[in-house]
Amino acid sequence: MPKIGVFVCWCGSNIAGTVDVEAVSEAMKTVPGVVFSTNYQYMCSAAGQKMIADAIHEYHLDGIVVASCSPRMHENTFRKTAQAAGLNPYMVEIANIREQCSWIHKDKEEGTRKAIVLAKAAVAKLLHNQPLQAGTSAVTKRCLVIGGGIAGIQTALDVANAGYEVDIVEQRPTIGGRMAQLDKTFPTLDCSACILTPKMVEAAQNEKIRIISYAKVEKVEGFVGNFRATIRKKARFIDENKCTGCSLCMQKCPSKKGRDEFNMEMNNRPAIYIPFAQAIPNVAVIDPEQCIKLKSGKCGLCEKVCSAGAINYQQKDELLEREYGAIVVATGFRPMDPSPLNELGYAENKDVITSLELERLMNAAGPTKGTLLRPSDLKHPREIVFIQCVGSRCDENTNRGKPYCSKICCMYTAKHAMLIRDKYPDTNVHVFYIDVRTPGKNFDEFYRRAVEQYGVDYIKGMVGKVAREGDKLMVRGSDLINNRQVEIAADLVVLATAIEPDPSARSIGTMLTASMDTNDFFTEAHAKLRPVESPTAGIFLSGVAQGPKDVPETVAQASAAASKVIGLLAKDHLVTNPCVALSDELLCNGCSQCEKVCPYGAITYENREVRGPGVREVRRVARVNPAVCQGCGACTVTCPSGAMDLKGFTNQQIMAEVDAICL
Amino acid sequence: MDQNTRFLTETVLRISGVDPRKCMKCGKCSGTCPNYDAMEYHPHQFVSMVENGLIEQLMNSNAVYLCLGCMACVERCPRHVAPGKLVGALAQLKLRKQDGNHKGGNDIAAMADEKVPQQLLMAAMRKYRK
Amino acid sequence: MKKIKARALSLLADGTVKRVLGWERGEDAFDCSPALFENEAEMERFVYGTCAGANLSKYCVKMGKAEGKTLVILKPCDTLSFRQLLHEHRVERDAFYIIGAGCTGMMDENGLLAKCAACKGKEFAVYDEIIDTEECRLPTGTEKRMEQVEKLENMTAQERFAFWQGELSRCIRCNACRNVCPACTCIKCVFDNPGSGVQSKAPVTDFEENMFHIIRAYHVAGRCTDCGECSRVCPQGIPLHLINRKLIKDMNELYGDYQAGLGDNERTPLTSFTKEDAEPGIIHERGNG
Amino acid sequence: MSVSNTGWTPKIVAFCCNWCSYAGADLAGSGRMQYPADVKIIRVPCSCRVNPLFILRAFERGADGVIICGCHPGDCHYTSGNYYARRRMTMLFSLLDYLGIERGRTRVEWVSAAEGAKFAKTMNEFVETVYTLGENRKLRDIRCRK
Repeated sequence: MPKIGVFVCWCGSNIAGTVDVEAVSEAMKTVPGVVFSTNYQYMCSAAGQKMIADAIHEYHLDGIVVASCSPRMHENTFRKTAQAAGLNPYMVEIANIREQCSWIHKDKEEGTRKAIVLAKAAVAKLLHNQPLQAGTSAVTKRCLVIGGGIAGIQTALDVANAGYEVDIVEQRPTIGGRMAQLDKTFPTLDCSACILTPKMVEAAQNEKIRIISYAKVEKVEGFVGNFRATIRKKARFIDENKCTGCSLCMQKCPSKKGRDEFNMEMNNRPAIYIPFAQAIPNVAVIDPEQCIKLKSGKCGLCEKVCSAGAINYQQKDELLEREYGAIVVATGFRPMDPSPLNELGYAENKDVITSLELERLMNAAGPTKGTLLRPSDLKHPREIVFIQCVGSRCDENTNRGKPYCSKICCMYTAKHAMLIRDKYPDTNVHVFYIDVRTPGKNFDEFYRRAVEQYGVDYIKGMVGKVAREGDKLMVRGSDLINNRQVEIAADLVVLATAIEPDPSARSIGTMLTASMDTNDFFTEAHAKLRPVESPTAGIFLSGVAQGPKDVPETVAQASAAASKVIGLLAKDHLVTNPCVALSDELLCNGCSQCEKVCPYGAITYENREVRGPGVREVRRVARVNPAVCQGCGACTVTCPSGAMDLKGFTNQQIMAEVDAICL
Repeated sequence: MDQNTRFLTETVLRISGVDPRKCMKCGKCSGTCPNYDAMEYHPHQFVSMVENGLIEQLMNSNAVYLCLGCMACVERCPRHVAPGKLVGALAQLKLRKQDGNHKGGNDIAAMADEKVPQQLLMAAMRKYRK
Repeated sequence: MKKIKARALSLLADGTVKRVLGWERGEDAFDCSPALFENEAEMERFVYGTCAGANLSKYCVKMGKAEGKTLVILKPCDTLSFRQLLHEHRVERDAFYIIGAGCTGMMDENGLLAKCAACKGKEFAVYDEIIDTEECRLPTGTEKRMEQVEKLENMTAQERFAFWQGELSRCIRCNACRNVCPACTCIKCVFDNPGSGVQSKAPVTDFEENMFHIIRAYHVAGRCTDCGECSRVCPQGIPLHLINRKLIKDMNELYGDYQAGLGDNERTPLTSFTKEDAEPGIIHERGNG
Repeated sequence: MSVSNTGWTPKIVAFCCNWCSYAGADLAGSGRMQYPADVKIIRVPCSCRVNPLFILRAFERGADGVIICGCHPGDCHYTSGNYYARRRMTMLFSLLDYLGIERGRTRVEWVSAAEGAKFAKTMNEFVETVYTLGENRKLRDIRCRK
């Protein structure tokens, strides 16, 4: 019988408070196989680990059980401890007596009883453990970045500058993302394009970076280090290599009714267009919904004026298959549609706009060439009302919006108010707010400047109704500080709408099997300690895809994600999980049932000579590729003969646990 | 909070189903209220005052009766607090407290003759029997 | 059916097949057992008639390894089992010459077999040639296949429990059901494997034979063609096929109609899924018990 | 812990997938959300690793209830494991029900890593159900108790 040591951790008072650790370690001494049992204040500490190592040497232990916190916390720690002491790391089992015992039970007697059962179950399992050897798999030294906004660009640049290839897949015709649509950035008020476009150019010129725009990732297979992605590059009807971006075609195109997505659809664009002057790639694209030639076969003007001969009406979608070692999700956000909040009248009134629409209205390249004119009649607005928290911070039982704070609205609203007061001092600006949230370097100073220096009227309260009266928008809201209701006859109302993940995020999350929260933001592997990694190995998170954040935070996170990617790609081989399926050829019927349920295609069949007691014949048997198998165990249950088993979670191990718990 | 206030507060919260702690003090209710100026206390104050045990003050105010019951504050409250329900509950509590008004089912029946519309009878039941 | 015997003899004679898998006459008219014939002399004992209820598919797993082709005679429902074995790579098509034998319903001393009372049809799922008569193509079943399952479903849980208690308590663990089942072809059954954790030759606790039948039904779920052999061979007369039929009924109702051994899809309902599948809670919502 | 007059407490085995439900159970722990100590968790990589044999074995050895927890459909760490588990468990539970065994003793619940509260709630409910059903007798001796 193997010699087993049991180590019961107090975790300070976390465990010892509701579990009699002394009683547990005493009780374990009577369990068959256990030759040593002790308890200590912090098993994970250096002293605790030394205690384990010493016991392994002194008692010649074959395996250890640590009764402590969740294995998700310290399983690896103790495996390393065991390995350093000469034990196979897979001869370690953890009994989770903190998260699943001491923390959920108040009665000490009851907690102690349960802790003993859990420790016994771990010993029962351990008695069936086999030493396992981890294999290795090669790493494809290329990174896929999904999304070409500032997050994706920054990650791509950092990874490329470390010497690895990067593909950026962007769904729109150009990279740049939301930041390209912004006019100025807080708190320094430098022009967004001025700081973003050089980065876009840098990405385009970096020979390690390949920008695949107007494309989407359709399928991802494989696992960390060895992903294979299928990318659909949509037909632009333009030869990207020939187009010079001269934009002559745009001027000649007779179909000018396309909505300009870049300008938040506040003006029209031609059917053939370049989203904006600094687009990367600076190449036109034809909107097949608007193009007369593609719809009716007539026209063809652009083809005639294009001296480069870049127009190709026959172009088809193209499928690319590429291999990657790591994938970064940088899918970003969009503003929430405020139309359902009908008291704010966004759907009915042209002069009720969202903040991102205001960005375009204030931008020199926007629909009004940078002069602030209200959309309905192109007059200068004299009274402007900003409403904060539109669709943010809502209770989930209401249908009014998101439960989270969108984080950036307080600051950009202060920015808008300040810029307007600076440029048009004769304009009154009122801001309805619930709280002004300005955590960030120089952020509160910025907000105070808007109030103190620029005289922006901050009203603590919310707007109950926006109604049109003549050419005015009557805004009625509460002024909680003065305990009164106010009514403002405004010319323009700006809604600081909540931001939500890009609608493509959900399907990408499913494709990558990367977990997401209920709001469709990607979940990080650990909220505090692993904020840029997905729990799915090899998937990293960059920018707003993970949660609302502003530009500096996005860039910081993008670089952090890049450093994680670089850390992965720098390895030639990854140590694979040894807990993979294994088929016993003596039992295998070769019936092909297991192959059907394997999500990774890790099982193949071969005719092989099978030798065993009284057996020597050629049989069709299953074979598992341990580098591809991820150890889910689907095959083990499908196998009627029990030939297929899962290392680390064998039938015998699990049944031993069941027995220990039930008896 | 004395015992009576606590009792009143608990009753009001139970009748209305409102959890005032969910309020984030945004003022949407008061921004929305069409009868704001007529009311001594405003919708957001109802929530805060109930939470802080100032319930007698509210019950002694006419504001309780001036609520139009338009439900705008209920519909638009982003935190699912619904101040309107609180105002309604206070009004109901006020009726219940007026012991002198209490009449039994038979008393009401005795007051009715055949010409009394059904609806009036129902309203009387609702009002006096609480 | 003289035609079948004659055809078998000629196939043996011209060397197309090396042996014939069929039935032989035993002690009385009802005794008609599976048998292997390798020459004309042995073929004297060959018989095919209304008592050839045995499904010969399972013997094909072993016969497929013998040298040369084997002639196997399969009734319509037997061909489903054979085809299911093809799906599972347990037999090779080329190793067999299949005569599809017409069937008018099989019986034993107690009359029409239970499986024939709920006949699944007269189509052959796989064959090289068919030898039958007009009469053989008429449906024999009078009973709806799921009638008895529905009856059980409509009982209360307590009644069902009592019913199965009464039935399964008679089990003597002779393993006849397992040994005859054309879906139970494991090289080593989990019940014979000390490593499986459920090894048991004979029930020690009361629960074990119960577990034996649950696991057996579960292991053949999706692969069971409802050939009814388990009930036919049970010396204790336990209606074991009703357990398998329940699973078939559920799979048909929840995951769409499926007949093991039909079509070319090697996936069974338990090795496939849709994203919209019913949640397991549906079991709590359905049924009257 | 639920204790009956006879001192009986249910034995409940919870199979939790490593990626979602086990983490959900941990989260319930970090949130100090109480649920009865009758529940003991066995960690499996995925709900599709749960062999019906394990469940029957648990009942055989005296468990009064068995619950299987996995990632929500569509969120499986292994893409499709829980879809198979869903069909398998549906079939197994249906079969057990058909044999007259109480439905309430078996359950499948999808609990994500973020749903600590749901985990605790599910366990409280399940223990309650099993407690009402009382001791598991049917699955241990179907034959002799007449």
